[in-house]
Parts: sequence; structure tokens; C-alpha cells
Amino acid sequence: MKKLPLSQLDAFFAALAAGQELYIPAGDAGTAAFTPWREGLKLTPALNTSRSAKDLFFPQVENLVDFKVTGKQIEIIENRAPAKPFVIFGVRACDCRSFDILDKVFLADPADTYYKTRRENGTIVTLACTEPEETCFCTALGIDPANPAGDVSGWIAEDTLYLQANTGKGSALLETLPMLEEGEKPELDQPVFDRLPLKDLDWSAFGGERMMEHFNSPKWASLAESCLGCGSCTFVCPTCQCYDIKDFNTGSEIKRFRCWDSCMYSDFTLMSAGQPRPTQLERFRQRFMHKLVYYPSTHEGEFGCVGCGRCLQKCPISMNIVKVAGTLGKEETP
Amino acid sequence: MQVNETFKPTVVAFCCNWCSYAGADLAGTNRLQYPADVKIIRIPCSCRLNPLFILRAFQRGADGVILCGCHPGDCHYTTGNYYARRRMTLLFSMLDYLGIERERTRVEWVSAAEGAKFAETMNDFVETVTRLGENRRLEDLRCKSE
Amino acid sequence: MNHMTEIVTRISGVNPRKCMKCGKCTAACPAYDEMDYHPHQFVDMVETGRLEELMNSRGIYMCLSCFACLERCPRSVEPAKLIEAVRLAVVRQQGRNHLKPEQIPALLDPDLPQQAITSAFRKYRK
Amino acid sequence: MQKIGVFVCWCGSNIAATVDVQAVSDALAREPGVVFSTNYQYMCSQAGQDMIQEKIRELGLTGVVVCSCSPRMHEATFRKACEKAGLNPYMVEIANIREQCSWIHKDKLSGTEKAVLLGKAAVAKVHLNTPLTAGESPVTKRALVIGGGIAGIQTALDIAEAGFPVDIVEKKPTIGGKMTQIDKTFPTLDCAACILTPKMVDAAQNENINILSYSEVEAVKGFVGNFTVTIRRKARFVDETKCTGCGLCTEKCPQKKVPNEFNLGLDTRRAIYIPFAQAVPKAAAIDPNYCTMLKTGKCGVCSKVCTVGAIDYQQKDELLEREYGAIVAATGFEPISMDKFDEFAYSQSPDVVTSLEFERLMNAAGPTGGTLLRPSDGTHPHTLVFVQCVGSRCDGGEKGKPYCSKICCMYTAKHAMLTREKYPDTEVYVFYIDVRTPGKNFDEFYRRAVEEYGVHYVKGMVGKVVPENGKLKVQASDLLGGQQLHIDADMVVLAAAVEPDKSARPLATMLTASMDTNDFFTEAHPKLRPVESPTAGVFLSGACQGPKDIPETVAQAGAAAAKVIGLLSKDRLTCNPCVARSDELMCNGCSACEKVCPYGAITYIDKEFRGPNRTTLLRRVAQVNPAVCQGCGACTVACPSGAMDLQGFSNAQIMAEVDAICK
Amino acid sequence: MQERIKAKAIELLESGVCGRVLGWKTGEFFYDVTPAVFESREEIERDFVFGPFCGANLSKYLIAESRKGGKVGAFLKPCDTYSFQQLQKEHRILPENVYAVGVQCGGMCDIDAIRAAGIKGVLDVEEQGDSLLVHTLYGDKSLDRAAALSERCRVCKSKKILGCAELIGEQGEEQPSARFEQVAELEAMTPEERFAFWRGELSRCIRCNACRNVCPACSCEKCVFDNPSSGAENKAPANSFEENLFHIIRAFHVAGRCTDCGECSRVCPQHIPLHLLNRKFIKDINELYGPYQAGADMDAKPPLVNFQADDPEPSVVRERGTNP
Repeated sequence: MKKLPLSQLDAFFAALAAGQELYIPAGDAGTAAFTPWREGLKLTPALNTSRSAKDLFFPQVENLVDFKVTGKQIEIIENRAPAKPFVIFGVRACDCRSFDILDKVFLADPADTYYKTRRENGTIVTLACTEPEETCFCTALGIDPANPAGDVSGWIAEDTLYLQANTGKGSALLETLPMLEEGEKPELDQPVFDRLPLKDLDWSAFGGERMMEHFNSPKWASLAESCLGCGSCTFVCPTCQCYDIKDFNTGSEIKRFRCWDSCMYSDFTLMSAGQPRPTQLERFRQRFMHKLVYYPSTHEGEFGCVGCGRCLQKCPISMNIVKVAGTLGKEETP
Repeated sequence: MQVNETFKPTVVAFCCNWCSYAGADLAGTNRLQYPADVKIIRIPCSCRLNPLFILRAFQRGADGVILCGCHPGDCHYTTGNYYARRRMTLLFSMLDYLGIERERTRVEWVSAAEGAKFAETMNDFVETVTRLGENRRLEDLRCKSE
Repeated sequence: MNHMTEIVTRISGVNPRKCMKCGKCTAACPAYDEMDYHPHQFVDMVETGRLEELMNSRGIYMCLSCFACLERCPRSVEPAKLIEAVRLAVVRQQGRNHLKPEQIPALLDPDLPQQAITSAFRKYRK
Repeated sequence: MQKIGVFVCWCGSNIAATVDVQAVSDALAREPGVVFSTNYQYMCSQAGQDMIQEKIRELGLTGVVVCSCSPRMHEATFRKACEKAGLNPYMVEIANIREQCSWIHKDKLSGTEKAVLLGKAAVAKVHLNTPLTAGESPVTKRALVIGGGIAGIQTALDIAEAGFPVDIVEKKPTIGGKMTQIDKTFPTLDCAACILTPKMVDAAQNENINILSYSEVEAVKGFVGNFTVTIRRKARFVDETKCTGCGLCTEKCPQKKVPNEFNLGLDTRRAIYIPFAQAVPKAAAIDPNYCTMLKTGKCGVCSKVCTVGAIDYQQKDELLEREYGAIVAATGFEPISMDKFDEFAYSQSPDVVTSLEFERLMNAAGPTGGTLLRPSDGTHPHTLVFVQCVGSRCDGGEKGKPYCSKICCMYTAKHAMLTREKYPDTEVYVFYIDVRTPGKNFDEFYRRAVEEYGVHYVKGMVGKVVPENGKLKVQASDLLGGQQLHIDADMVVLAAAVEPDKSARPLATMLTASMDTNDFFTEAHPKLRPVESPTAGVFLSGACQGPKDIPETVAQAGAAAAKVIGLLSKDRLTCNPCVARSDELMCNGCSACEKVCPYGAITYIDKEFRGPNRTTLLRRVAQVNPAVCQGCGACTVACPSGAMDLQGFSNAQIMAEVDAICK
Repeated sequence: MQERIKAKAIELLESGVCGRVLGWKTGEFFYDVTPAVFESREEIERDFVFGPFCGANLSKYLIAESRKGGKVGAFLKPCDTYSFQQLQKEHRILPENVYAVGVQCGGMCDIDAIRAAGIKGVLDVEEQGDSLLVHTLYGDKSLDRAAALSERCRVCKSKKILGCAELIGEQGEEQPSARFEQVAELEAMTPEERFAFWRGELSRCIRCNACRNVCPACSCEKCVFDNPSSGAENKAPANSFEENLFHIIRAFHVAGRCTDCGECSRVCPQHIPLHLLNRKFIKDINELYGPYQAGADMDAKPPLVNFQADDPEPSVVRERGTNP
């Protein structure tokens, strides 16, 4: 394990940024974001970023290919940005788990080469949580926020940053940083995690086994009735991975790009025959069934949720996965 | 863009069919010169101009957009330019509020008899836009790939 | 517009160009006989910049401020305000007070209400 | 994908001198969808048109772009040519490379570049053009004239002369309007009744004219060529078809104290009355506000004396619904109320009268039998003061009307002249601001009043009038003479401003015709379409459009009739196909479009739509009547969802042009 | 207040005036209140809340609810009633199917404002006069109530309740508001500063459409930005142009109809001050065409479908700007 006095954090960031692009969480609570590091940029005091860390591997908008139109000729131009190594520092345990979930989707055969390239080029340095928010429930999903994974795991205790490489990529990265000293992090006692209001969320009712029961549950109607059909939950979610592919005609070129899509939208998976989910009820159901039932049914019971609590904070009408799980999971005698 | 090339702006002029388009024709008939940077799009009435069209023009590379219509009170459709006037005033004010150069957009009332005014207006507008230089604040880089 | 005209139109808020020269102000004026220039002439003279003459006229002190002209004017020109403004412009100048305190005893009438004296001071002095 | 042909015109050297036409046609040939591109000396010539037609047939072109002069010049020519070759005329677009390119640019390089861009924009637009077919709507061959004054009568007569049936709706029991109350007409001084009453009789006898007197328009639906109008026939308690107009009832009626509106309340009439001797229809009417029988059920004198049994106390208002192809508003004017001008003492002395009252006092059929007598004491007046511009030319708002009432100068001159002529012992003063007498023989008339009849014209408004000891003390200022005048007058006559009839505003709402702030109807174009309202099929006649004298009114009435005849002589109306269209699936029924439509072309219906999961939804959606829409596009921008689009100038088409130009 | 509202809700259901009522439903925490439809006394007694975190404007739900058949009861705060009236004017809400009860409001708190004050792990809040006692995972904290108010409530424009069948609490009045101050501050900047300000704000936009979907004025059947044939469709902000485009056009489409309810800014997950765009239009309209408050008057013609012959010319934008 390596250590670094926090007083040298700026020099540490500078050294990291010298070798590759470095992203750190910066900004005020509520709008903090992973930001390219530059001289003077400080680590955010907020627990987590507004948008998740997935953005760096699966950006909201990404160009796929260009078609050049000259007169009546169309030429296909491979136009992806060159792969550049980068480091993302300060990823929380929850967001770090989201990469496992995304990997199972994007890296399964046939692999999504755009995502794959970024995964290969990105090194993840995590940071353990010490001051969770009341909306955090990663512990209920088997994640240990005090001991995050990643290529390099990080802890801040007192005024020292401790770093532990977990992968070859992580070790290689730490090798490049001469200011790191050897050191062992002290044992941290963090009773706050036992006080989290959502720590005892019960997920036992979910998974692939009770698919039809949940699908046909009459409770969806009242859960979905106030949903506005916006995509804020989707777009701040670290595990949502749906996208749409669209063409933009610049007049001389067609730029084919993909962008995030949300199953909450009425035109999600719109097809020539119409859309498969006619009302918000079905769309709402889809999102939560996917996270709690469909995904686990095809991925060894793993849920498509990491308990980061973003949707609890961001939903305009405060309808979220915790309320859904609570309502559906409740055994009720009809 | 070559270094020595002087900047030639792209200016879109939306002209109502009844007054300003005819005014532009009259400028032509009288051989009144104005820069070829101005391209006219004919619309039935100034009230047909959707703010979307203006933003679209900027997106696609316009450096200035001007709307010409009948003088207030003279609208072929009686009231169209009154609505256009309110819409454009508010839109331009909003663009200004967002920090986009207020000189890039303009409304002029040009009657069918005012060929000279049309040419003067275009000369002046192109000069203003040229001075401002390339539209940077409302550009869409995807449309400038060449 | 010359300087004085500007001051007078600003003080009064009157736009003399609105006048259509119908003369109804003058026709309604109860102080007609006392005035050397009559309300409609006032408006015209302000418009044509003959301020000097107006400022030296007797009429500005003869106007009763009864506002009949203002009330009757079909074009909302409000000549009384103009006369008031010219008078103000005059008394605001150095040494142009129209009423001196020492004159009061001579003018005093036992029935004269006190307010009249106060308002006369307000009207005719700086 | 369209198959587009591009035809670049040289216009001799007009275009070819500054634009490299070959380069333009070559460049456009490379555009997607362009299957043929050429240039030619004169595209508009027969040979040029033949070439276009030949290529349409040979290549099966679905769209044509002509790069030539302004579309205002030859768009119609090329559209017609293409239509003859079987192409929908709205698949043709013109790129204006003459007026807006070759003629205004000297540099051939930039001129050519611009011409190419304009051509590309036209090609881009044609890609999105759709064949449009002009719709047709039938025309109901009957006209409605609202208002039976001289304007309405003349319009109706002219329409009827052309062979079309026409209804006149008049709210009073007789037609004739204000002109019936006028004594003599300027500048010829012929008697108003003598020239008007024959026209009234003509109207009554014309078999194409149907007079609906004592009636009012209640509702108007429909659009040009197809109006449905509901008319309320007010109960007159006399069967118009039976009444012979003998007048016996009006002599026997015991209720004698009814103010006579025909004489402006200067005398009285009975509760059953015929407004005046030459009324048309010549039929009595019972005034329900005064009739003892109708109010208490006791009397019935008129019924007893009527020899033909025309009296019907049970009569009720009746609603008629009729179809019309055209509507003419001829609602006329009224003098304004004198309430706000009490400096002239109108309310304080009966000897202060309005000019229209003065007409009655001078009229042989008036309350004084044509002898000018003071209303207060019936004596002969010696000094008369006329005041012009009462309530006209004011600052608007509270003060009065901002406009010049136009007719007062002339009728005041007439009154002054007639007074002096009949009573040479009188002194007549006219106080004026300006004397405005443009018109044939008008100024001569005014000069005669001054020079031959010795009327005293004084420049200056009257300041106040005070009744005192049976006299009217008039205080005024002679602005030219520079002296204050104090006149002891016997009578004061006020030339009151005119305003549109009170019924005009609600009528305009029913007709969706626009009005100015003074409640005068606005014309479709102030210069070029002065007798049409912006609402198609609605025409304007007489003083409802603005103050007018009789000759002008009659001229406008004839013009309105000509427009109506033009409309009614068509069997079907071809509509402009470049009209707005609402996409019902996207419309949310918010009414923004309806509020900006100057033509009232947009209506709403509740329509059933298929909802999700086999449900049905009832939604309010906009519908555009293509016969009424003129295609301005105001609605398309007011509509936030983009449900409203304009055919021929659609959002997509204009944006395609923008894209092509900015590329 | 909450008990009076709950009693009224039960009364409306049990007297048969309404088949269902629209209100706010309690959540996991004290603040995550969800708009909900209640159909029984039991539901109301168990779940209905009204408190300082019931910020959601229920008017937008009435568009759909008023079309579902039967009569729906709704509890509306003063600012919600402006939207309620505006939506009736636009024929979006069918008033005959709504029984509206006005609820006077003392300003709504915003959990994000509490978090912005640096308070973490918020578990519960107690109102103690003018201050709030906040229980957190990390101990108790105290906070001025005013600091916890959402921005729109700090500059509340009106406590007047419009168009409701009955009232709970006192009828209020329009009140002086400093809501245009921030707009004026921006107007006083140079164009460069304004540009930088808005770039900073709008670049955070993730186009989740929360602002649009929560907005009562945005009730189109299909938004132009979702419609592939509108020419404006875009699903994500590909660059600064599209960020600007969306927000300019959205503000323009609601101009003259926006009641300034402030929901757009409340729900923005990226904390973009979207109300400053709408208020700019409102301020301009007030200054150029005379005061106009959308939703206040059922008969007044909205300013963008209206005109005066002597309206100022668009050049006024160039002329009145103080900063060249």
C-alpha cells in the first residue's frame, strides 16, 4: 500500500495528469462532476458527482461513423476519436460496481468496441466513503463503501491518502508516481454505515424467479401514475445503458451518432409498427423490472442497481427504486 | 480557412412575399448593388418566420439573419407583421441575454417600393456582420467540419 | 430646440407640437383681458422658440391657473402647465422673484386666507 | 426520391452576363435527385416552355426548378406550362437568379456561386414539395346586406340589378337610415327625401330584394360563399303583409307621449307608429315600451280601428336561418353623445342642438314644419352660432374621437347658408379650427356661404356657452382677429363627431371581421382593397368603414356591390392551396393559432382518437377551413408543437432552403 | 393545515363530490413527497401529507386527470392556481371535471437548499418558528427557514388563490417580489460575461427533459424536440448549440404562458437556473407590452397572440442595451 500526505494532493494530480488525461470529481454539492484536471482544480467536498462515472466510458453522445455526401456519391468514413489513456480518480464504491454491470452488457460478445476501447484505456482510482448521505443504500446491495474496488483503491484518513493497486494496470500507474511512499492505512471505525436509514432494504423478493408475478402486479398503476416520463433517473443512473442511434445531416455529411436513451420516453424503441410500451405505466415498469428482475435473471442474480441514491435525489416527483422495491416487495394479503 | 482570405459572411434574409421580396426585386430592377453574401428566402409573410428557422440558420453556418416584412400597418394579411414584431423582439432580446451578439439579428420593414432601402439595409447589415466576424457563439461545429 | 424651450417643455411635460391651433384654450380663458399673450399664443410661442418674450410677459403672472384651458383642450396640450413652467423658469433665475415679502402688507386684505399668501409665495418666488 | 429537372435561363444577357449559366446547370446536375439540368436563352419563351414540357414527359420529372427571374414575374407562367405537361403546378420552384443575383452583382465568380446556392435551395425545397390541389367550395348565390341606409340600399340595388337575390336586414322598422332625417344635401342643395325615397321604393319593388326590417343579425357561421346567418325578426305586433299603411291606427292611438326618434325627440309620436310618411315598408309598428295594451292588456284601440286586421298583440320574435354567399356590412354611423361636452350647455338649454337636430328643425316634415324656431320658446332666432369639430380631432381616449368626422364642414356651411337664405335677418357665426372642403364643388360652396350669404366664419373654437336670460352667452376667441368675442346667441348648433353605430362591434365579432380602435371596420388593404374586409366574403359599404358623405357612400356601396357580384357570379371558389393544415395527432387544442388568425379560418372540434391499450380519447383539435385561410402562416409559429404547418411553405421546406443556403 | 386538508379530502370523497382527489403522498424520507391520487379514506389517512416539502405543482396532472371521467378533487397552492387557470385558458384542463381547493402556503422548502447549506445526511426536519432543526446522520444542525426555502418561494409573487371552489386558509394577495433582480443583474453584465455565465450553466444540461415534462405550459401532445419531422428533434445535447437551441426554444414556446411557477428550476437535476430564462421573457413582456401575468386573468389575451399597433420595434433590443 502506498500513501501520500494530502498536502501533496495537487502535485499528485499534476503528476497523474502529466501522463494521461485525469478526471477528478469537482464542483459544489448537487452539480459536482468528473472534470478534466487542470492547475488549481480541487476535489469536491460533495460525497458524489451529480452524473455518474459511467459518462467517461459510455458518454451521452458519441460519434460512430460519418457518411460523406458529394453530389450523388456517399462515402463511409471511420471517424472515431483516437484512443487516449486516462485516469478517473475518486470513483465511489457504488459507481465502481456499476462498471461490472456495464461490462456484462457491453463486453459480452459481440463486444461494443467503443466502450471496450475506453475501458482498456481508462484506469479507475476509487475512494472510500466516510460520510454517506441518507440516500445511500449500496450496503444493502452487498457493496462495501469503506473498501472500494477499482484498479487502485483509495482511502483518505486524517490527512493522508492511501492507495492500494488491485490490478496490473493499477500497479503500473502507481509506479509512475515517485511521490508515493509505502504505508499502511489505519483501521477505520465507521459506525455511520450502521445508521443508514436504507441499509436494511430487502431485495429478496426480486430476481428472475418471480418475473410474471411482478410483471402483472396491480401496484404498478399507482407507482407510475405520477411519473412525468422524464429521463432524469436514467441519465444520472450509473447502470442504465440504453442508447439510440441517430443520424445528423450537416448538409455535406451524415454524422451517425449514438446517444443515451431512456425507457421512460414515449419514443423509446419506436418502430415502424408503433411502440411496444404504449403508456407511462409500461415504461415505468420496464425500467424497474429491468433493474430488479430481468438483469438478475440473466446475470446470476446480480441486480442492475448499485445503491448510489442518485435517483432518490434527482427524481422531480420523488418516485424511485427504493419506493418501488418497498411497495412491490411488501408481502400483502389481497 | 486560409489565412489571407478576407471573411465573407453568410447572411440569410427572410423576406415576405408581398412587400420585401418585391422590394428586393425592385433593388434588382434598379441594379442597386449589395453583397452576394445575402441570400434571400421567400416566405409568405413575416409572421411565417419561426424562431427555429433563425437558430437553424445559425447552426448551419449563417453569420447574420435578417427578417424583412411589410411596414407595420401595411401587412398583406393585415396583422402578420405585428405578431412577427413581438416574436422577433422577444427572441432577439433572449439571444442578447444569452450573450449572443445582438447585431447578428435584425428586422427591417421594407415596402415593395423601397428597393433602395432594401439595398442599403443589406449593405449595412453585411457590413455589421462582417465587422463582427464569424458566428462563434451559436455555431454547431459539426456543420463546420470542412 | 433651444435651451430654454427644452427646460420649459421638460418642466411642464407638455408637447406643444400636439396643438392644432383651435383656440379653445383662449376662448375658455377667464383672464383673457389681463393677459398680453393668450394661452394658444403661449403654446405657439414655445413651439417657435419665442421664450424670451414670454418670460418678460405680464401674462405669466396673470394666469389664474384655473386650468380651464387644460380642461377644454381637445388635444391634451395643457397650456396652463406651460405657463406655469415659464413662470417657474423665470422665478428660478437670480433676482427674478415676482413677489417680495415686503410687498405683502400693502397687498394684504383682511379676508385673504393665509393659504393664498403661502401659495403666492410658492408661485411667484424661488 | 424526386426526379428533378433544372432549367437555367440566360434571360438573354440579363442573367448570362454576370452568371455563368453553364456552370450553374452543371453544378445543379450533381445535386441529389436532379436527373436533368440544362440552360437556355429564354426559358419563358414558347421554345423554353416546350423544352420543359418535353422533359417532363420524356423523363417523368416529378419536380422542376427554374433558375430565372423573380417568381413574381413568371412563377405562374412556368407552373401553367408544367401543368399542361401533366405535372402538378406546385411541384415547380423558381430560383430568382436575376433580380436577386445577376442584376445586383458585378463579379461573375461570386454571382455564379450565389446562383448555384439559390438553385440548390430550390432543389432542396422541391424535394419536399408535395402536389397540391386547389380545393373548391360552392357559392350560395344570395347576398346579405346588413343595414338599410343609403349604403345598404345602393349595394342591394346594384347586386339585385345583376340578378342576384339579396336580403337587407335593418334594425329599425323602416329602411332609409340617417339620410331620411336630412333636409337638403350639399353642395347641390337638393332635397334628401326627393333623391332617397325613390331608391327606397325601388328596393321595395325589386323582386330580387327582400327587406327584413325591424330585424337584427343574431349569429353568423360559415365562410366565404357559404355563410349561414341567423336573423332575429323582432315582433312589431303588426302583420306587415296585411298592413296597408293607412295610418288610421297612428291617429287613434291614445298613447301620445312617445318621444319621436325620427325627429330626435323634438316632438312626440304614438305608441303605434309609422316612422315617417315615406317609410318602407309602409307598415305600422307597435312600440312595446309604450303600448298600454302590451303593458297592461287594456286598450286595443288600434286593433279596433284597423280595417284589415293587421294588429297582432301575440306576435313573437322570430328567428330565421338563411344561407348567403356574401355579406355586406353597411351599419352606418351615429352622432356621438354630447354628454362629455357640456361646456356647450347642450344639457342645459334646448336651444343648443346638434346638427342633425337642426336638420329636423329646418325640414318641412320636421317638428316645426320647416320654420326655424327656437325649441325653448318657439320664437324666431336672430343670432345663430355654429360650432364645428365637437368631439372630433381630439386626443383620443376620454377627450373624444381622434379622427376628423369629415362631413361637418360641409353640412355646417349648408346650414349656415340655408339659414341666411331663408332668414336674411339673422346673424350666423361659424366657429372653426380648419375648414376642410376637398370635393367636387365643395370649396366653392363654402366660399358662397361666406361671400354671397355673409356667414361669419371665425377661426377659433368656442370656449363656453352659458344660458342666461333666454340668451346663450357664447364666449369665443377670434384667433385671426386677435380679440375675445362674447356673442349673445339665440341658438347654438353643435357639429357633433360621428362614430360607428353601436351594433357594429358585436357584428364584427360575429363576422370575424377586424375593426380599428375607433370601431370602424378595417379594410383588407387600405389602398387596394378598400371595400373588402380581411375576412373573405365580407364587404364594407358606407360609413361603417370610416366617415363619409353621401356621394362617397354611394360610390363605395356600388364598389362593394361589384365585389359581391364578382363573387356570386362564380359557381365554385377555387381556394389557394398554400394554406395551413393542422396535424390532428399533434394538436393539443390550445387555441393559440385561432387567436392569431386574422380570418377566423380556424375552428375546433372534439374528436375521438385511438388511445393506448384500445382506449379512445376525446381531444379538442384545430381544423383549418381551406376556403377561408389565406396562407399567411401566423398560426404555424403560434403553435408550439408544430402541429400547424403551411402547405407550400412548410417548416421542412423552409429549413431545407436554410440548410442549402448556409451549407 | 395538513389535518384540515386531509379532512377536506375525505369529505370530498365521502360526500360524493369527487371520486378521487389529487394530493401529495408521503415517502421514505420527510422530503421525498410524491404527487398522488387518493381514492379512499384509508389511503388518505395513511399516506396524505401536506407540509413544507409539497412543492410539486399539481396542476399539470389535472390535464390528464380531468379527462379520465368523473370529478377529481385537487389541492392547489397559490402559484399552482395560476397554472390551473392558464391551462383552462388553453383548454388543456377541463374545469367541469375538477373540484379545486385552494390551499394557502407559507413557502415551500427545498431539500437541495438544505444540502447546499452544507448539511449532509439529512434525516428529518423540525420547524421551530423561523428556523429549522435538522436531524442528520452526523448530529443535529440548525438552519434559518428562509435559507431552506426554494428560490421561487423566497421571491413569491402572489399568495392569491385563483379559480378555486373553496379555500383552506386565508385568501392572499399579490405581493411585491424581487424575482426580476437576478435577471436585471445579468442584463447589466457585458455580453461576454452573460455568454460565459450561460455557457457555464447550460453546459451541464443532460437533456433529461425533467424541466419540460414537469412544466405545466409544456403540455404538447408531442414536443418539437421529440418529433423527427419537426426539424428540431434532438435527444441529447450534442454540443453547445443544441444546449442553447433547446432552452431558447422551450422558453420561447412558453413565453406569455409561463406563470413563473418555478418547477423547471426545482426539478433540474443539474441545478440550472432555468427560471431565469422564463423570467427574462416575462420581464421583457412586462416592460415592452405592459404588465402581464399568465394565468391571472381568464380573459386577457396572451401577449404573444396579441399586439398593439405602436409596439416597440425589435431594434429596441439593440438600443436599450447599456453594454455595447
